[in-house]
Amino acid sequence: MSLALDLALCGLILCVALGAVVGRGVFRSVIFFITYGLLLAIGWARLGAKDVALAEAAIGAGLTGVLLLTAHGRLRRMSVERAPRVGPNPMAATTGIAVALALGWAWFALPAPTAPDLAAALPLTGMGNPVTGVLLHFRAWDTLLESIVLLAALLGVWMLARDVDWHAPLGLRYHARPGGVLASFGRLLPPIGLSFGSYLVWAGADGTGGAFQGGTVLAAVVLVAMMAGVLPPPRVAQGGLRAALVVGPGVFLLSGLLAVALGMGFLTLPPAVAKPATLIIEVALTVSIAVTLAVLVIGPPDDKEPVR
Amino acid sequence: MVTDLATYALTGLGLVFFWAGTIGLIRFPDTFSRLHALTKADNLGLGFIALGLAFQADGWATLAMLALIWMLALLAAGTVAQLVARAALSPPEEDEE
Amino acid sequence: MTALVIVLALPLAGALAVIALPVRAAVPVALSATALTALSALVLAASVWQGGPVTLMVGGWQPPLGIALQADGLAAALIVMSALVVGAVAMAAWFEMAAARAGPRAAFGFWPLMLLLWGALNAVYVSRDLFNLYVGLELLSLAAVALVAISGTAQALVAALRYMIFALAGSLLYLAGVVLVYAGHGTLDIGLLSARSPAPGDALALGLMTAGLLAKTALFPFHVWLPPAHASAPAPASALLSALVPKASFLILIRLWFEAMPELASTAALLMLAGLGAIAVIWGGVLALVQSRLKLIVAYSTVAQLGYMFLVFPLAGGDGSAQPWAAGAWTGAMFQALSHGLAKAAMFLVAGICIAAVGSDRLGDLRGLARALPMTGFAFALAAITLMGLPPSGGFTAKYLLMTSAFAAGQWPWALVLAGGGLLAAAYLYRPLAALFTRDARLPVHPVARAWQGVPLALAALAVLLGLLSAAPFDLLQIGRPEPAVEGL
Amino acid sequence: MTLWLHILVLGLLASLAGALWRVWHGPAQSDRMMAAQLVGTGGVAVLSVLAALQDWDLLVVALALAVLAALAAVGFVKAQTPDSAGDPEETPPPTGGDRRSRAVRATAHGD
Amino acid sequence: MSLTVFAMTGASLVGLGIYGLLALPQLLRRIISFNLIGSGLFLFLGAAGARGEAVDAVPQALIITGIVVALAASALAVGLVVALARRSGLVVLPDEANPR
Repeated sequence: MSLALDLALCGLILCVALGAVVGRGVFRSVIFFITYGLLLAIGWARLGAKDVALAEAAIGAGLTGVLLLTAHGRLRRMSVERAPRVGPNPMAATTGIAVALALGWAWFALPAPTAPDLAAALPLTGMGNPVTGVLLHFRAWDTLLESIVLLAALLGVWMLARDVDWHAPLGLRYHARPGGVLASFGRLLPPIGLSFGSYLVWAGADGTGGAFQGGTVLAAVVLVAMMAGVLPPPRVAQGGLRAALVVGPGVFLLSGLLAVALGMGFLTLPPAVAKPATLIIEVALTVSIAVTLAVLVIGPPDDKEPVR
Repeated sequence: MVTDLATYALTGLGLVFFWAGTIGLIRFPDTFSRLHALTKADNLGLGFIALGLAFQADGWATLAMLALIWMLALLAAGTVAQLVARAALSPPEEDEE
Repeated sequence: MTALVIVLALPLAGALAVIALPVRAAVPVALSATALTALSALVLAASVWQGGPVTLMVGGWQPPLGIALQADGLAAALIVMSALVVGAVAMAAWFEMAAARAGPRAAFGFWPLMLLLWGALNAVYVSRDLFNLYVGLELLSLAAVALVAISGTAQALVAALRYMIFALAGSLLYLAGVVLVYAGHGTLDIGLLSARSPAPGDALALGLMTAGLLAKTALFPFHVWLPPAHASAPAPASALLSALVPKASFLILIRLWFEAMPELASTAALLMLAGLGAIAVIWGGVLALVQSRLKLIVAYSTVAQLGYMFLVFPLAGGDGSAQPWAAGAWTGAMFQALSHGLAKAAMFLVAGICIAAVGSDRLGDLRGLARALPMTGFAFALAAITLMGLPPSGGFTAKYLLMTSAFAAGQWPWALVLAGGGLLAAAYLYRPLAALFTRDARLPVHPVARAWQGVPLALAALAVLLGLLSAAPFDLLQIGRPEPAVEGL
Repeated sequence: MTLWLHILVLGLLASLAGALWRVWHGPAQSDRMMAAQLVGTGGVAVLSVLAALQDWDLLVVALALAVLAALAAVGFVKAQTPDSAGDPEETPPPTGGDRRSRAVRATAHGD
Repeated sequence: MSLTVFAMTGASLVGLGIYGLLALPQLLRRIISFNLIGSGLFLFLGAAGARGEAVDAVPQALIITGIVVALAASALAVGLVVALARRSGLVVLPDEANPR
């Protein structure tokens, strides 16, 4: 029975992926991609990977979806040229099938699983959730670089602004009918989302959640508030915005350097202070992730759409 | 067990509402009636399923979560239905390439 | 060890500081972070020179749980070369921005992107963990794409998008290999992998990772993105992109084929890699010959010069690794990476000076420029000597080592490639040289500060010096080499 | 109970498949968007049932989906407004905003 | 057995994504294809990590990192696409086969 469930779920996942690739029309493709993220989150839940399911739900179904939908709406208005209609492409199909078959073969050829033993080391980190332990302790260098990757992408997006718009607020000039449904929703959601996101960060030490999961939920809430015209988007020059962007990686990096100054290794958190220190780093990271992701999706400062 | 019976009945009812919504979504002839069918049905569906699952809950926290989930889904669905309906009214709806 | 931490952390910390602080603080913060990091790079190289490879277990966790970082001789040499190039680029960018009155956007973005790019490079040079390398490569690619797009022209956006597509495809292919490695062995550490028991998926994993890294290194036939991308960026950014960025993915290839999975290096695969390199040398040279803009000539020359490095695979990899000529070939390829980095950065900085002086980099507009700016002309000529492989430059040492190994190994076709590539380089560099040094000046020349002109000159001189003083870098490169051969030059 | 919950999930997935049929067929963009919205609500339901089946912790994931349920649709209605940044409620509905007038408009604009 | 189903799904998603990447010129659809490839790989890795008696937490952490990195890359790519369309009206890369 359980297998039937997984088969049905995977079948649906493949169907929506197929719809996203072969369906005619970009809009259809984007909508299929959003449902794909949703179904994939369910798939991760089936695999018992709760933290991944959270991240996929928030990012795959939420942020990437809104990013693509917004971009599609703007492209439709801006582009003079339409994408040429393409027929089936045998070359591409052969390549895709070959890679899929190779991966499938590799699965059956895989040797018995060998996983590093976390059980002995995890208590030293003070974390009950092994995923958080891996992210913030064992592979802290990855996580630090990852938070900086977000910043690099944001700088890249900002570099796409026009010079005349540089001092304008980020994103488009969002507005909504005062007292309308959209504005009310933008007022109602943030308190709930803020408490839920904070709960995820706090719970992440021992249960499901963590800085990235909480940060993405917060980012989505901030995004809704901005698009509903409730929260005015900041400007690039605003000190508060830029401080929020760097506080997470900054605190993380400085804690790593502090450990070096105290004669321990880079990014070492001694077991005695591991838990509180991790919490501080996580809170700072959450703030940065939430703000970075939200303004990343909002886009560069853009005073008005060009008329073509 | 009475609680199990309640779960069977309520979740079953929820499933029926989901199906009703889906059938409406497939069968109704135009955008607005489809929208109508959908929001009513799937929120009742989710409500009954959450209620049915509540009888299996392992504590107050779980109950609160289930209630919160349903309320949030209601809020989202109501907002979305209203906004999408208005969006479908005003601009030219071309189905692009 | 502290020097290693500073080399890794300071560029990133500098970038964060530049973003957080008011705009007027950007240049002083960026320049001081650059200077301090460059200093620690030298200290790190000195300690590797004296004490052998410097290893760091991040967070104190040993692999397979944690991530190991290690600066061996090769990593230290690349870190020092990058520090020199970034230092020069920072100076040149400072002059150029002051001269050109850059818009607020570029003035804000360039510094943190440069520092992030540098931090990513250093992270990739020393990382021993395949997934950490993936994250490092992504940081590198995103910063590089942003630098290409910074000028904002439609042409630059097209180039940046094409670059982005190749970089993302390369990342995903690499990631596919990493996934298979972890699924098969439960570890991502290069050291642990070299001692692994072989699994059936290993060859597939290595193939996927290699294909992805080739796309990122712009080896033929994946080179199409490189010339427009490198030519569209502002000159100092082009210098970073061309001199440094492809070296990171090349280094990972070396780590995979020589350290993690050397036993999988079949002769056919090695020959194919070198064959693609040989085609790149010739084809890149031919395309460079027909360009009419200085930056495009220099960019196509990068395609050709990167090709030389791939000759290392059949000469020093697989069965060849135990042969007496392996050390020479391996060191030759690394010398090529180092000297090309210095010379190519010098050339792009020269192109930046030319654009500042006459407002264009078309060869016709550059005629006679060396009379007005003799230092710049001289810098270009010195860098050209290295790229052509003429003695006594670093490029000569590199090609000499590769050529003697090719003869010793009996693989003489590579020697033909080396000779042909040198002739092509002479041909495609002759055109800009002739234009620069001709007598009749075409356009009025804006004055360019001598200090600015001195920057590429210093880099080009270093590229030549690398050949004159090749013994020290030769020894440094041997430190921590998987199979250090006793044979010297 | 376990068996019933499995069946319940399968039934919900079947209902989602129906919604996906509408995503494929459209025809209007709003149809596709609303069908995706149904997939979202159904996904919340599936995750809640899975939580009862496997691990109550999964309710956190369901809650996250519920919080973000409207995000995509808000992005969609924004993109539909003339400046990509407005609110469909700002413009008054076309006079006699009923289906027929809309149908006329749709034919006028062509496809 | 269920794990095999998920792994095969992951492999097929990678294949589908590669098809989309090679066959579809519209840039937003290429970005979607990239995301399909990435998530397919993650699904494969997640299934592989769940094979042992205890679920391995390391792949989960890697996947979360990977998802965030993929979002960052997608955001920059989408930004580039919008900027290009605004500047030149293009939604595909010009002169696919042979630039200049």
